[in-house]
Amino acid sequence: MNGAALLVALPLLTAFLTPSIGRVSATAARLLGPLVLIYCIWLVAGLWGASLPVSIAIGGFAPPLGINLYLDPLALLFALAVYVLILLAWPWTEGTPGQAALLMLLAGSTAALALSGDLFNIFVFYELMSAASFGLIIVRGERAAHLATLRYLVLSGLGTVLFLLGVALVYFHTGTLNLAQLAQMAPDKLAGAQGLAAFVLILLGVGVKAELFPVNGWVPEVYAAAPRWLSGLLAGLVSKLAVLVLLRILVLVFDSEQAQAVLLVLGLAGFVTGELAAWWARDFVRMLSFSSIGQLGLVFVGFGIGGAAGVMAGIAVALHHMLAKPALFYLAESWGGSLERLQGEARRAPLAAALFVLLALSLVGVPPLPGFWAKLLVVMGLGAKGSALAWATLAGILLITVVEAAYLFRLVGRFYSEGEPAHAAPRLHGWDFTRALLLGGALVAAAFWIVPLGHWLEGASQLAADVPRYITTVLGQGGAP
Amino acid sequence: MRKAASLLFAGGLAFLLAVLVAKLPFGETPMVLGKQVLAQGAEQTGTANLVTSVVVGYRAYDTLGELSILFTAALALGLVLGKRNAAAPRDPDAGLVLRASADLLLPLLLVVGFYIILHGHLTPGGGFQGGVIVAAALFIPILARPSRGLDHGVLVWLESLAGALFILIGLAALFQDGAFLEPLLGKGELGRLLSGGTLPLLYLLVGVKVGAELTGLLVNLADAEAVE
Amino acid sequence: MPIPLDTLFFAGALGLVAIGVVGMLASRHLFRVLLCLGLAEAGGNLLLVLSGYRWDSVAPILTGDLPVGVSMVDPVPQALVLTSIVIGVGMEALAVALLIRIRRAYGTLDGHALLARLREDLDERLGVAPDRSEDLPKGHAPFPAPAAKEQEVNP
Amino acid sequence: MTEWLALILVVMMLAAALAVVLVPNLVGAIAASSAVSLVVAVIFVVLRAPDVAMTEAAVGAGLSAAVLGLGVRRLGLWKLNEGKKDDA
Repeated sequence: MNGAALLVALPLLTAFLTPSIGRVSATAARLLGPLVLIYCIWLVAGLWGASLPVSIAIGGFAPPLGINLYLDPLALLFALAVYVLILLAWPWTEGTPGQAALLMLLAGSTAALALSGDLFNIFVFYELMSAASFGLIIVRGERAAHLATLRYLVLSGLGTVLFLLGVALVYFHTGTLNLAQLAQMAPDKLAGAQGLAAFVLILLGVGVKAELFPVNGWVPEVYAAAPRWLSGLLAGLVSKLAVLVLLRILVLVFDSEQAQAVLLVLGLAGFVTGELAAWWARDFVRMLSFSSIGQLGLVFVGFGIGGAAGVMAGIAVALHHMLAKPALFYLAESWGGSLERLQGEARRAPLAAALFVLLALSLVGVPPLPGFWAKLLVVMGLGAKGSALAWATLAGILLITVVEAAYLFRLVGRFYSEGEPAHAAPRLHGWDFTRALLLGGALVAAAFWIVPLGHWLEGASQLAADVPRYITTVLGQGGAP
Repeated sequence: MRKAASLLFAGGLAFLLAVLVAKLPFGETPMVLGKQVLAQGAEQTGTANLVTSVVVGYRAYDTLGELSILFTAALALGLVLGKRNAAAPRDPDAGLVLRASADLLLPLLLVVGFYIILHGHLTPGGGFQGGVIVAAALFIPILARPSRGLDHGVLVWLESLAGALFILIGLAALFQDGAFLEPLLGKGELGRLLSGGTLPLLYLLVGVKVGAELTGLLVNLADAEAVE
Repeated sequence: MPIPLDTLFFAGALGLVAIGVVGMLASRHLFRVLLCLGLAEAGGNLLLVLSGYRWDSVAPILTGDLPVGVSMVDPVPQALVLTSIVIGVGMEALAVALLIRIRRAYGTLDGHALLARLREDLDERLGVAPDRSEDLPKGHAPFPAPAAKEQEVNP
Repeated sequence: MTEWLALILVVMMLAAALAVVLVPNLVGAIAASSAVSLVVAVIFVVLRAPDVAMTEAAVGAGLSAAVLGLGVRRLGLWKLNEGKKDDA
């Protein structure tokens, strides 16, 4: 079981060695990364059969004193997604050793976030994830990318300070950083206004990467300036790991009505502003960026429901978005320009257009696609919650879904309309289309096996929301409250 | 307008924090982890400096993440600034006095730096603090003679090697049926230079890596072509 | 006894954070924004160290001549702050490198002017830049770029 | 005694921080931010955190000032005598 640490250690080791290897052979540096990623996928598959959840102490120091990894089905699923999505995005042809090293650093940091069971450890690897994304955005060296990255860096820096203040507040009251021990002490020590303030600070800090409402100004700039495959990775993967981390912190440490209300309000604000801005967007990439803000807003609304149902709703939306958004960004490799260029695109690229229709239907939430079930979970959860705020949020979501449908179907209509634009979009590269197709295929497969998947997700969510189980898993029987 | 809004926002934040902070138990915090470290730290890790026992013992995994961040920043900085244009003019060398004192400082600072790194488990200091001083030692001569430059290859290899060794020492414990980053070797007598098992070794690697990375970072910045 | 120690240190840490954040939001020059970010980070670090302080305690280092029964301050936050300081300087160096490239490419470091230029650049990259040859109406962009300030920023 | 020392240190720190924001000259602002780090380092000593104090002094007051100073030089903004605020 201790081998789970390899999931983080191996990508980081590869990253450290890649620049040196790249000085000898650039090809070797480019190929080493995928090999390690495949090995990591194999490792995750091996861990899948083990009896979960399980806690692994790093350094042989039992938690709470040492840092621990916490492996449950949700953590393993996200770790698996990390390796698969990064492998899929791997730049086989254009990649430099530096880029390969940065991607491996991204893999190591995101996997570490998926498995981490310690508040400050989350902070450290969250920063590593930021630093690796900054490096990747500027790899191509355009001036707009430099400027967008700097603005992103400054906002992230502000987030870092807020996160740090939140950690300091938590430490003042509890004297510990281990999530299990925090979960044990939270009802006593972090219940009042102090705890809520610490939560808001940490939420805003982590929210920068998770595209949370007030701190997401960087999203359209960075996704527009970065290479498309990277935007897909940032929207599909990096934001989701921030979401997972927030979920852990929320469920274990700050599980209160007020915290859920904060999430409902900020999530709804993100959904409304994101989808409205996407409706106004005149080009494909900005439309995707704003839609990503909207979808992540929906994830936070899901978490705002609270309990296992809330976890399941939020994670379902997040997983769906994790498949759909990278696929759309791969399509954007050719459709990246103005929406007007896409007039009649269905005749030039019928398969790609059909794939887009599928993804759009799923995003809006048309049955029987997975997006429908995800949205249904959010809506039913809000209905079951029953507070005035929940009903208001529910109304807002249904209303804005119409806007979402309007702009997505407006584009579909343009695809299938007559007439040629002055400058048509360039042809889609075969590999980009294949990648989008693979993700779209996964979405269709999920629609077919929605019942077993739903059962699995329900079990995983109940486990993730089971705080006493988490505490005993990490701290042993003695830790039970 | 924007200024007023920002002032309002920051004022709100400050007020909120001030109200909250007034109730913090300053000076008598619960110290749940801290008490355990104080009680068991010396025995479990064999280091006299308990901050070191946390940095490269209990939380060595965080330190690995931190090394990676510094590595990433140095790598990204190199990518941003790119290869130096060979034709671009460099700053002229400094005068004789500065050059001579830079040469004098190099060995002195190196000794101080490595002293601080190697005594990190006994006295205040360690890999980070010593690494910064090592970087200063290597950078000052370059500042005095900008025309000479520095071989980046050596730095890249040093960084790679130190980082890889840090992880490999961690993995060595894993392959002996221990946990990742578990301290190995005998703990020795508390307070001696050769004590604390692999912890001082890890701190040495941290020092080398930090020193190499910061030197590379500074040299890259100094080499950047000036904006007219 | 002028002011209680705790009030004083909290005021110091939060004052540093507040000055840093206000400075970040109010400064137009990006280099100064960076300096202010450093201030705010220093404030955060100070608060974290404060969270480990104990009355009448000594530094957490075991030496031979410690009196029996003396208590020590909490070493854990100190280790965290070590980490956080080094992270901060790494990010700062990266930001400085970005500033150098930005000033070389755009000729300015004024935040407002740069934001306008960034939107122009991105519009162009995404193929929705207003076509200057014909006078197309431009009211559809979510954030229509303000009029170019070429003459101001490019001396 | 400690109270007076702490009061002086905190006031110095905040004054230097204000100088970072308000001093028109960038070189002066960097010097002020270096001063903030130095005072913070002394406060860390008072708070019984010698390790952190060493790091803050080496990194904050030394390395960070070097990075920022080099940056200002390369940016071509190294002007010691000019007082015009925010000369972009």
